[in-house]
Amino acid sequence: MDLLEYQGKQLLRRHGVPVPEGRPAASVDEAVAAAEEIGYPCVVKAQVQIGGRGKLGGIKVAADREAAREHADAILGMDIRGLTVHELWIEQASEIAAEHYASIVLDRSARAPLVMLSTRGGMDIEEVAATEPEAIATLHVDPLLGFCDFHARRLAFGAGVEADVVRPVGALLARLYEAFVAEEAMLVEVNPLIVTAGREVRALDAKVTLDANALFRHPDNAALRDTAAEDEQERMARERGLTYVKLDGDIGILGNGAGLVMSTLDVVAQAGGRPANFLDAGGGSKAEAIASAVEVILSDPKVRAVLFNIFGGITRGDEVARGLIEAFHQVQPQVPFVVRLDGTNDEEGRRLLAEAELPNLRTARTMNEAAEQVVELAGEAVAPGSR
Amino acid sequence: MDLLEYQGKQLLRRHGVPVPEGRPAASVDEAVAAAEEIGYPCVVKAQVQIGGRGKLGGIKVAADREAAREHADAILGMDIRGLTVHELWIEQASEIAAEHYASIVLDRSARAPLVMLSTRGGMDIEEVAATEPEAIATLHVDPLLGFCDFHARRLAFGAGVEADVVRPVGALLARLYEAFVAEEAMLVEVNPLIVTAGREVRALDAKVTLDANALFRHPDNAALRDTAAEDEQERMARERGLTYVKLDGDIGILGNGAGLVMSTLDVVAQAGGRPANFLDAGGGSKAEAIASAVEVILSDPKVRAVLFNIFGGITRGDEVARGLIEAFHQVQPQVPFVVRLDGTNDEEGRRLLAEAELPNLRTARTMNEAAEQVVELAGEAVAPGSR
Amino acid sequence: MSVLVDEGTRLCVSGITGREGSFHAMNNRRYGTQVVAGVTPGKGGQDVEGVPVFDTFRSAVAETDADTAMIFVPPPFAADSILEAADAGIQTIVAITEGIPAHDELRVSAQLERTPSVRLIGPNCPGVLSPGKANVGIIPAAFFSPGNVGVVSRSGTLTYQIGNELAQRGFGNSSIVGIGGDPVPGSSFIDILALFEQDPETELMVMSGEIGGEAEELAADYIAAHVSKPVVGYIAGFTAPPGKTMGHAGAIVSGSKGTAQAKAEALEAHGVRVGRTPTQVAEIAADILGADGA
Amino acid sequence: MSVLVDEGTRLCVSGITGREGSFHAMNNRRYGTQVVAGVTPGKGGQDVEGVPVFDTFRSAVAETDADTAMIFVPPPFAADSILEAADAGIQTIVAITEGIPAHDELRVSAQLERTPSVRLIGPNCPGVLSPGKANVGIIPAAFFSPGNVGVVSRSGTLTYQIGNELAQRGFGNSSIVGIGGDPVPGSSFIDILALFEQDPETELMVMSGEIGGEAEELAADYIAAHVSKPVVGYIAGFTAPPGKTMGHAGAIVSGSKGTAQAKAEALEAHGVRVGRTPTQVAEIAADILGADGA
Repeated sequence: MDLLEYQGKQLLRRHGVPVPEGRPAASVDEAVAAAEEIGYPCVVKAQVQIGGRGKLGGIKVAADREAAREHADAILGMDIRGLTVHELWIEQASEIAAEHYASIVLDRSARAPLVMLSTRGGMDIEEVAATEPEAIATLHVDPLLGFCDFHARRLAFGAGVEADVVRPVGALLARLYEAFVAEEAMLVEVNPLIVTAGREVRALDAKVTLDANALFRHPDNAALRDTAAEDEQERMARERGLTYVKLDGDIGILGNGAGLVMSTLDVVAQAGGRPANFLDAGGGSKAEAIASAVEVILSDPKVRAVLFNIFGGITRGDEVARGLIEAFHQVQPQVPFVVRLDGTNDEEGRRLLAEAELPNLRTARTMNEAAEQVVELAGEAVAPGSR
Repeated sequence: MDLLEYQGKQLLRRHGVPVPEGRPAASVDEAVAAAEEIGYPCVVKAQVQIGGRGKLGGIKVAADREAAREHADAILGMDIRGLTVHELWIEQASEIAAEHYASIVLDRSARAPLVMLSTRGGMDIEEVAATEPEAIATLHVDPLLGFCDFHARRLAFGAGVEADVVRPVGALLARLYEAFVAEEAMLVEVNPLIVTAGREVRALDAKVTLDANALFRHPDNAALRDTAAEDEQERMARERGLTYVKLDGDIGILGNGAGLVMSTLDVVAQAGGRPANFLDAGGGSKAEAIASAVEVILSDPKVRAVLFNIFGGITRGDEVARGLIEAFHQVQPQVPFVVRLDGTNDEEGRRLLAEAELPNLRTARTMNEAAEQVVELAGEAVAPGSR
Repeated sequence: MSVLVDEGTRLCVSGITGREGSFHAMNNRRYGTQVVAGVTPGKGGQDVEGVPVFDTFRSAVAETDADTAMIFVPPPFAADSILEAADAGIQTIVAITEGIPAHDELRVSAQLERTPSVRLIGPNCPGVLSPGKANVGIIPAAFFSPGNVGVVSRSGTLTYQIGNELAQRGFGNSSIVGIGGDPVPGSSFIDILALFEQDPETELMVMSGEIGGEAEELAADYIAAHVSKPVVGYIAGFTAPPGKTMGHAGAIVSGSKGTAQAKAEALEAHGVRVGRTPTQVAEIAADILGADGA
Repeated sequence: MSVLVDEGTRLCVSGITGREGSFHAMNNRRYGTQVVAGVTPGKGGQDVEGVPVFDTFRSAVAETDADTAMIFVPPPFAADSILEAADAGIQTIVAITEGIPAHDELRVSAQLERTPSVRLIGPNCPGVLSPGKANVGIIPAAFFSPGNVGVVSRSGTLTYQIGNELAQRGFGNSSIVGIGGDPVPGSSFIDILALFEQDPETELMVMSGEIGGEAEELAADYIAAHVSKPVVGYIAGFTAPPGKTMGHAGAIVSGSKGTAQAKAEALEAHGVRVGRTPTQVAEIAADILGADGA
């Protein structure tokens, strides 16, 4: 789960990471009030989960009340690469002497947190890694031993941090690691980590990704979900406990098991179609889950045809068929369905479907055949919205 | 550093260990006020760092205000095995259904914390270990992995804790471990750990020993030192940064290095003498430290003779001699001194002493010779107090 | 032969008294797996259809000589159960549980590194099936028969799909190993490929990967250096957009890293043929092993 | 021969820019020890009387091939410095610092167990002297000459006392090893006795223990099972009262455990002769090795 900048900063501050003074604001008036409290110059920052805000006009410095109002007004509601700005973060401006980069990410290959520090802050770190790899000091932390003072020193000296700030930069890294572990993050990234004119260090930006699987231990963090940025279908799916990702095509996809669904998307794309979504009904999908899934898929107006690809393991074919029949009764879909049903109780499932004689539904024997059929049907169909 | 029961309980409670409600009291009126607040029946408990208080009348149950006053009055000022009771702990009485034992100690051989749990609570655990070793479940914790839930289960099931309290007993052990690590304890012991009539678990007693070397990280704990129970000489030595242990003999001992001082005590005892103290002036003892050490030793009125045993490594013989000369000028000791000076700059040191012609001071060539001389002198001498 | 589980496997099921746990434990037993014990704290002394239940893995191992564990407890308790199994001397741990927090998995992984004899499969995996010998997990065994193709996969149902395609061409399997779709799997592709390389029954391996991480790239290097038997690859997620978790916590393309394209290319660069569909995987296998079935 | 340190030792001193650290580093160098580097964070690039100072152990090892570390930093930073040295590839770490918190020592000990090639001597110890070859620590080398008696001791000055008694009878030393007086020493008596057993120059060992813990009892068992050379024991603290820390954090009799009497008896039960005074230790050594000196 990705946090907005200001949520990330507030989270890091709880663990002692120094961040500039700031206030969130959801309206122009709130923004001006926040600016007045903080004083000038202050920075008005769009809160969207995307990089490159600054270049796209999402970050402005305000020298006075007038400017704060003007910038807040301009930025709120702005569209930044498809994301609408619903929130601002008004922050004390900092005098920047140096821009560093610091991050901790769960490195899957090493099965350990990877800490990175560079004095090339403010830039895209992937670019620095590509062009100047020696400018990034890296270190894997043993999860049982934890982050030691000597780790901090090795990184700071290794990155070439100026001698007078080795200690505070190291301390910031230690606090960052504490936050990473305590909040169960997958990523904490501070770019830039600045050294101020007064030789203090501060996190000027914060990108925090939390482990969604661990939110049950962090109820406060769970509440930070950015539902405003969430897609309508994604919200519906989440509320129904389904794993759904919206895509930009017109063929609705449902399958059981993440790998099989990904594979289905690929096979549909190879057949010339464009998937509208990823939807994993999960292992052991029960009838009601199938009905919910159909509802979610069909709530996307772009969907012209739907492919059901089930290979039953725990999932039983008859249950899937029953769910589908129930869904058809509830939703009465206007678009064609292609169903491929294999695995546990597949014959019973296919028999139930045949008996139900659902309108606009056909079955296929293989995944490839199903993909070809659904692509053909989507091509023929007229989008429901345009009827 | 050993804590009093109530200090230990308050420390454990900070980490979520359930303890009965209680209040400390240093006077009878405070005790009665505390009892009134807590309600009756309540328990009036002498706060001294020694076991077996209960049998010696240091723990009494009060059914009402009258009894609370009576017990507080009886217990305050009481002598329990040589320790005077200066403080009380007034605590809610508990209905005890079962008495267990739980402890965590730093096991030096295993280089790991050792957790012990037994359903034979309320007894001396060394006795249980001797007679019924299978009644104690034990487990070493890997300091890097920490105490896991399955450790708690293994201990609780292993000790035969009743099924309905396995979970709360396990949770208490986890909290106990947390306290052990977070407060840097050498020992936390709860005996008895009770199960109440209402099937709740509680620490009814608490023995906590903190690592004196770690107190710099725990300033609040450092303030818990029981200075009231401290001996006058021990306080003086501590204030001067010297390592001093009071013993009950009449020969004052000073040396450099813990092992050498212990050995000196042994050699004096073998020669028929009774050491009055252990005093390690430390490695690299400087003149002022030596002068301080002499002051501390002589402040004990029982001392009839003093043995100085120095084998210089870092410690330089000339520095020791200068310190001793200075001390004689400051303190003008009334008891005889035997000095054995070997090692770094020993000749210079002996020369300085000879030149200073200190009254009542003689030198010896070896440790054994020095011990024999000082024992002889102590036998001849009359204690200064009786002059 | 086969890898990881076989007729000698003595299985202890953590969470055996739960609905799912008991269902699959009994399913595995019906297949022929020796299910010798279960663990549910507080239910020691009971039994589940004749399988004795213990309070702790320690007592289960002491009483039944269990050597393999299947973990079926909910996510908040699963990491602890894995550590308990390892501590009790269990050698092979198959963790089915989905949704274990990543930091729990990190700690488990770091701890298990200190006891290299213990092997963890999963978490978030369908388990291990050695057709005709033993099934530990939730793989629907009916679709698979003994044979010479070893399968290792990050995904459950995709494994069944590929296995089914192979079966339709007459191929059976030595073992089918689901390593799971989590960011920090206990065993990697490399670990399992090494087992198949040593297994005399396995003549060809199918490795089914997906987007996210770089396990497939590392496996490609490993295959080039250490694997003599033919390997057929598959990668799911060519159409997955970056930054989105595709169902599995581990299946995410971040920045330019972890794309299906890069993985397929890494494999092909080391001479591993990669099927673009599950059907193609079976075709390539048939091509390599010769005609239909071995 | 000798143990732990010799002419080949390449020493890096942590805390070399401190008053004590530089004093003893130079002292060691004067004795002939190769002091090749120092570490003080923030002072990299400086030197201490010609010894180059580095910011980290990593860079010190990379530049100077140091293989041995002496830790001279204050207690709050000492455990970290030990871990840093081990992480940087240092093989022998001699920690002089007194007063390191016990929980820090626990963590260090658990971490070093994972890198068994690294050996920690101390903390709170006087170091290691191999007379005529190298001195790492604060042992006053002038009193000792090369010879055939290996000494291992929990106490510093007591070691000098015993060494002096031996010297007066004409015995020299292969090495003198102070393992320190802390509750969790890095190396135990057993570790060092094993080294002396393997060292051809050592013909007799003196083991000087004190009250607290059960290291001496365990060593007694070890000697009986694994040591062929004669061992003479000494235990300090017969007159120590229970419950009081006798200067060393590790020197405390708790309850009936850790008494000098029990330790001496354990040694004697395994045939180790125990001197009741340092003088007696030297007498026994002379008795075993024959007359005065070897």
